[in-house]
Amino acid sequence: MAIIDRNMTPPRPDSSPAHGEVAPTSAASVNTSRFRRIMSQIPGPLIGLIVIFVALSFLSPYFLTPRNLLNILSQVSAVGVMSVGALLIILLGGIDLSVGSVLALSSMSMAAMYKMAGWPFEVALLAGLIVGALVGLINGILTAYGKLQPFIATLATMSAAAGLALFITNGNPITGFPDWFIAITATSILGIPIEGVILVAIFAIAAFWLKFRPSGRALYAIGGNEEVARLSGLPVRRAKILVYTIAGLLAAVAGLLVTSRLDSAQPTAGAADLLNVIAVVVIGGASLSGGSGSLLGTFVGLLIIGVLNNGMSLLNVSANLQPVVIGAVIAAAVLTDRKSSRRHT
Amino acid sequence: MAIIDRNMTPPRPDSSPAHGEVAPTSAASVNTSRFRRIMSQIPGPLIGLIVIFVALSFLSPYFLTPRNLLNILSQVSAVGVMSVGALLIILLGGIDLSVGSVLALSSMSMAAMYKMAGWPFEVALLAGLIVGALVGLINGILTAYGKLQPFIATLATMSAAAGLALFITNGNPITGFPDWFIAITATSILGIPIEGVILVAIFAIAAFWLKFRPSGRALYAIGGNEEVARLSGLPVRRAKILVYTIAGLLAAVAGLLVTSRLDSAQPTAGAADLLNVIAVVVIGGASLSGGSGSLLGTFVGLLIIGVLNNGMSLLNVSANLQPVVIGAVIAAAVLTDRKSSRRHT
Amino acid sequence: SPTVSPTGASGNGNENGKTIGIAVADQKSLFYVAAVDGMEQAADEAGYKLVTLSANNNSGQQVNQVQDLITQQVDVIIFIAQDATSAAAGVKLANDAGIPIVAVDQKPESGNGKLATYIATDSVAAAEKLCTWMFDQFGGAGDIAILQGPLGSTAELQRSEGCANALANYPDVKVVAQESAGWDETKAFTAAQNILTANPNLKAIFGESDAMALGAAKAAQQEGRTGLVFVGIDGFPTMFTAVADGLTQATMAQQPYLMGQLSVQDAVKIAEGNGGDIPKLQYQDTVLVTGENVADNDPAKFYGPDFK
Amino acid sequence: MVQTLAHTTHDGQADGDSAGLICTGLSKSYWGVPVLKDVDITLRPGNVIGLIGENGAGKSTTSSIIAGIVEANGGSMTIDGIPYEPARPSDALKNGVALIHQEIRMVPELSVAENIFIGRLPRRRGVIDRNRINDEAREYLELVGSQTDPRRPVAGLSIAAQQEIEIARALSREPKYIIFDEPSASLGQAETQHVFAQIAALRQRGVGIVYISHRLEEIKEVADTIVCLRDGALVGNWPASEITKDEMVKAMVGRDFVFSHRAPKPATSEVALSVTGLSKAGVFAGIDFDVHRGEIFGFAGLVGAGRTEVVRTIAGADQADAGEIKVHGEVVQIRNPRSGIDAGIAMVPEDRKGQGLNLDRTGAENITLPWEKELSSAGIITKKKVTSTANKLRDFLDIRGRLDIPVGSLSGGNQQKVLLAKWLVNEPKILILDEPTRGVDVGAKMTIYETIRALAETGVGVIVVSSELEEVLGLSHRVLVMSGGLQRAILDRADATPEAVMALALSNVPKESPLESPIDGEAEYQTTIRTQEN
Ligand SMILES: Nc1ncnc2c1ncn2[C@@H]1O[C@H](COP(=O)(O)OP(=O)(O)OP(=O)(O)O)[C@@H](O)[C@H]1O
Ligand SMILES: Nc1ncnc2c1ncn2[C@@H]1O[C@H](COP(=O)(O)OP(=O)(O)OP(=O)(O)O)[C@@H](O)[C@H]1O
Ligand SMILES: [Mg+2]
Ligand SMILES: [Mg+2]
Repeated sequence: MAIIDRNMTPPRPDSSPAHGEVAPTSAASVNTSRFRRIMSQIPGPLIGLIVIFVALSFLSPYFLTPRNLLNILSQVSAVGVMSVGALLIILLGGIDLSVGSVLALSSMSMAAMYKMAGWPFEVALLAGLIVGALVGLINGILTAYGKLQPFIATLATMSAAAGLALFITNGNPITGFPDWFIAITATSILGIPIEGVILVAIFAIAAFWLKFRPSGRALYAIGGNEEVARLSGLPVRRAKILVYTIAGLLAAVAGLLVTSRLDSAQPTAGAADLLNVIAVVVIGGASLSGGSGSLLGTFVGLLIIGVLNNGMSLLNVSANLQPVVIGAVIAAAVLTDRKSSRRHT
Repeated sequence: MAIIDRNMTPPRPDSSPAHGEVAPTSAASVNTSRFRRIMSQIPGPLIGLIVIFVALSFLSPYFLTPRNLLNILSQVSAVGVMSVGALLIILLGGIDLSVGSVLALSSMSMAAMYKMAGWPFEVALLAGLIVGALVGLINGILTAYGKLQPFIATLATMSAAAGLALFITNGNPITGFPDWFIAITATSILGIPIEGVILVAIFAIAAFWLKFRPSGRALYAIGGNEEVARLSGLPVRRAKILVYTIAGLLAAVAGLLVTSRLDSAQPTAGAADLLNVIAVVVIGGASLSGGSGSLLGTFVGLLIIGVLNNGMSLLNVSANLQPVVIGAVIAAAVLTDRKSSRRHT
Repeated sequence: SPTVSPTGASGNGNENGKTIGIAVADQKSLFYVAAVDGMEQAADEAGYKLVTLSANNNSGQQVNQVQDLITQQVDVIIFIAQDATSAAAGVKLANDAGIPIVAVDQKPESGNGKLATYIATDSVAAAEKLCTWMFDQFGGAGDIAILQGPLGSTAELQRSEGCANALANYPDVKVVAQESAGWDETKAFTAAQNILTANPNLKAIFGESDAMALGAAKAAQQEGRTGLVFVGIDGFPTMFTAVADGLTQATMAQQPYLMGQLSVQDAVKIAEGNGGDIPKLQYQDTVLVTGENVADNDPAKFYGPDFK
Repeated sequence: MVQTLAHTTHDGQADGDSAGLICTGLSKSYWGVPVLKDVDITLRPGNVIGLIGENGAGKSTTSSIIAGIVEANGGSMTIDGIPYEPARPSDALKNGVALIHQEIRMVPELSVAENIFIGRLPRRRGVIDRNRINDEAREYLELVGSQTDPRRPVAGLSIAAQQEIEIARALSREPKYIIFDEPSASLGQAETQHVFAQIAALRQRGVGIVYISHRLEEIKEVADTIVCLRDGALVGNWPASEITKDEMVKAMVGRDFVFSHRAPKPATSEVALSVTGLSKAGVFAGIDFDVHRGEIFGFAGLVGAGRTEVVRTIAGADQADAGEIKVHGEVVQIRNPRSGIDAGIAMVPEDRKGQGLNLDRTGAENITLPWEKELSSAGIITKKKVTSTANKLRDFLDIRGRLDIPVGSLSGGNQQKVLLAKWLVNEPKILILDEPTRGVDVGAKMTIYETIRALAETGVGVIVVSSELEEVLGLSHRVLVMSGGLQRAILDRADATPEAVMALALSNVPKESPLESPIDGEAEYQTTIRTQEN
């Protein structure tokens, strides 16, 4: 089945030159529209990020130090890894509330298998990742086959996973992991902390997938109009299951990072991250109704949240006022985002 | 090209009696379809609720006592009041994350004005309600005029309100309210606790509004298809602002109930309620994409959550397993909901 | 059945058919877990049945649960309130139902409810003692940071108050950073990273819980900052190890296991009509565990034998 | 009002001249490209203007400006001499201007009556007067010949039924001016006649009407004046009685143009698609036919006969309960659209917006959507590849307009061509076209017809479902006629006269038919939502 050969008789009934209906006219208008197109390529919230960044550079002498910038990178790594999964799901028009609990459950499962069941650490680590992917798979099956609204399906698994994470050790953290594992978050490659490298790698791989691989591009189509996608032969259910599973796996990866950083698996880790993860994606310009959003935007959203938290710590903003500032800045950053404000009414 | 002459043939099947195309014919099929229509009127999750209810009646001797049933009513009152506002917003295709923080902020504002500023209690109470409505108004303005995604707008106000609630007293709770105020949640009318009466009244008024008043019906139109609503001359923005304001006000009412119940205004009250509130609405069959949902369904969802929590308390289910059971039951209750599972993919 | 708590299913209990209801703030933080462990141990010994309800840190939910305990007609209620100001509502419900109530850890601040007894750590005193010790470690002059618990929680307020009391005696100690890390080690790690960056001359960090002190110490270790003092309150077994290893310098160990045992023992006395001689207020000692005495203190004494 | 009129008279304008809706010099551009250039239209009370023009000529843009949906860049409007500057749709409605939109816009959750009275539900004692809206809605629905129960929800109604509601909604506002933007595109012949009768009645009552359509005979029948747009400019204004169809076509496309059907080249004897005993409970039953390679096979019938359901099932969009499908002699199991595509069956669905195109994405992305795997090399698909593939098809199908902007901003006809292009990236064995020229102008129609014939000549088996008899009869080698979910007959081209086809299409369902218990409200609801996936 080859691409249709256009040497076939042109069926066009008219032989007269095509009278361009929308053909762009003057060179000037082409230029304007190219400029607009380039501008519209810039993720809107980037401007917000730049403003925050510049302001903090003036306000705190410590902000612009390489050390601090690298700290920010490692501080956002866990939320960042999860936000990649969250973006994929949000692109499909779904949502994943279970991400924080999955982080805790997979970290606790790994630790329990290593310290309590006595498995070799590498096996336990793999098992932890599998647990995360498995919860994601359940989310996928519940939404794709059970046809539950993703909010409900993942609320259910969120609740269940959080309970199980506590149940394993009755709330006790588990500590004492191999050195090489702890080193993951304590070592730098060329001055960049490994967790930062992992974060950027995951973003890059996912961005490549979304942009260049048919199965990744399909997410936009499915999120944009599921029925059109289905009739175009895209495997809608399989994509959903795949994406929820990936998100579960990424939450498990984030769990490993947190566990490694503290040398401690904690049953309530990640619980506070849920809103942050979704906020990062939405600040990054993705629409919760699906079909639009980018990893570049998500990365900007991640940095906005990360830089903001870091900056307020450095400035010693009163703990009670920090949330007020965060709220105001989020609203302001997104209000300036002409692109997303134009798109979503 | 008018090949069919209007006079030539009856253009519609209606003039030929039993034409099989559109008109239902036999009495049997009419009955079946009426039965189906009645069945489809029953909120799907009701079946889930009944099953849970019957099961608990067998499992615990205390469950079916009048006292316990009334307890359940007062236990769900705060979340229930907020869920009415949440349903209205979700009908519009929006979401309100700020509801828990607004509860805390309005409760703290009221308490601060009474105990710290020394205002008469009634005035302080009114001021607390106004604070809630005001945050709602800001949500409405940000979404309707700022064109922020509701998730982002209310995330920002959630954060800001939570911070302000803490800021007022630097985190300290305020206690010592007039007796009549505490009596609101400690008195019964004809055996029914006042908070239960308030809850049911709010549900009834809102249900009436949604069903019988044009401005209430308009929410379905706006949530179902905003563009149609706008082109039909419905005041889309005004409706949004109104609904967010109502939701803020209702969160303040819930705040008063909680304050009265605990005789204490707490800056972190309500924080844990957010997911419950949304869950109640979604379990009740509303779609987060807007345009569908009912207060009857929401009430059923509320009872599912309330009965489940109460039942597990009575059965002494281990604290760490409770979330697991809740998760499983939510998924099961909604899976059996044929109606919503058909509608939302 | 797997959904019934171990106590409910345990073999030797229930002979007398009496039940103690427990309303606990949560079953996530180790303090409460250890207290409940202690209660279970004591109840087993006395042959009592326990009904344990955990409120997930939600005061409103907790009042509901007290209601549910009353519905089940338990004989005595042991109440670990989520919050001191909201505790009155639960006490009032129990009083109205005529069920004696033993308060542990938090005492109602308002109302005129009657408690059979109140068993607690004096958190304000503990924090004051700990902070004083910490200031002395760096000569009573310099910059410190405080990592607070969830803002507005009673424990956070009392521990902050205690440290403020100590600060009043040390005019040369300056709090240069104060941040809430919500009892959470991960958050404390991040917060400490930033605080350390912004305060090159920092001398010490007071974590209002052990987990936060540990998170802060690990952040400093990763940044290669040495010579700082890290202290916490709780006395978790992991903190004992950290103190022994020199990662952290001190913890104020509470005795939740013992408090749990004591509360059940008192409840049993009350249920059997011998509650008259129980003192109304029973403060439990806290122990300052430092590098010097860590070897002499068995963590099991504080958090029970089950502690892993 | 009187004062203003007097005022305008002072300005030297006679009353007669300023009566009606007068547009002067309307202009509009998008992305810097002018799409409407200095258009003057005068609509007098009781007059019907037929507005014609190729796809993208600016008809919908004109009507959107008049109805306050889109703001013009230049020009002015007056109603009875008073300046008319609608900033939003409600301003237009207040001034008595109603638009029946080209795209149907309904709130599926609300009842039919509520959809009609949306935005102005009448109250009685403070509550919505349901009896009144139901009664009034029923009256307006009857005016447009609809039997739909005003109390049922709109969800699940066919496009035709929704179009009728849309018209009823506009009528219920008792407007002084109504714009019909291609109402007949999704109506059958019978429904169209109802609309015409209604227009005649409105004209009697002094309502001014703009009627936009691509069906030129229709326009001639209904309009007093015919106005033609080409490339956004006004190129003609004639009394309807004085212009022929060929002249209209010439004005639209700007050159001589012959619009006629010719017999297709004979088909081969090789069977491309063979369907036996295809049934779906409550929807259709006993469908048996063969399509030969090179054959164009038509499906005729009234709206609601079940043609769409049959072809959807063949393409895998829905599941059959029984029956066998063979492609090129081999039995194929079609469980979902993908397996249909893999078996070489492509379907252009009738609902362009809901099922055909993702309006927010570019034309190019829409075209390559099903083929990204095939178009990628080493698993990677680039924008360049997408663009070049789309451009090839743009040339082939003469798609006018940019393919790198959201396809929703193309004109209806060009959207249809994009939709067709999507299924020609890979040559299918069987191409199913459901209402392939809905809302498409004559020129584009011819392009599409030529494409269909050209594809058939290369050996593709083509199925054409159409509610336009002329189209289905003019194109096809053979025609299958359906009514009430049953196959009535397969007629050869020579026997397929309009009369014969209509007689079959209107024939009753026999008592012993498997569909004897007809499709009731609920079943219809289920079958038409079409959300279940595979
Ligand atoms: N929102 C928009 N953005 C960009 N271009 C637009 C937009 N809306 C319309 N256009 C362009 O304006 C031109 C006129 O479109 P219009 O919809 O008025 O055509 P039409 O005459 O109604 O065509 P059809 O018969 O296909 O409905 C087209 O070239 C179209 O692509
Ligand atoms: N006017 C109407 N009112 C109610 N239901 C209708 C109407 N028209 C069609 N239907 C329903 O639509 C379904 C069949 O429509 P389908 O689209 O398959 O028919 P079709 O022959 O392809 O007609 P169309 O010309 O609309 O494509 C049936 O369930 C029928 O009851
Ligand atoms: Mg148009
Ligand atoms: Mg059809």
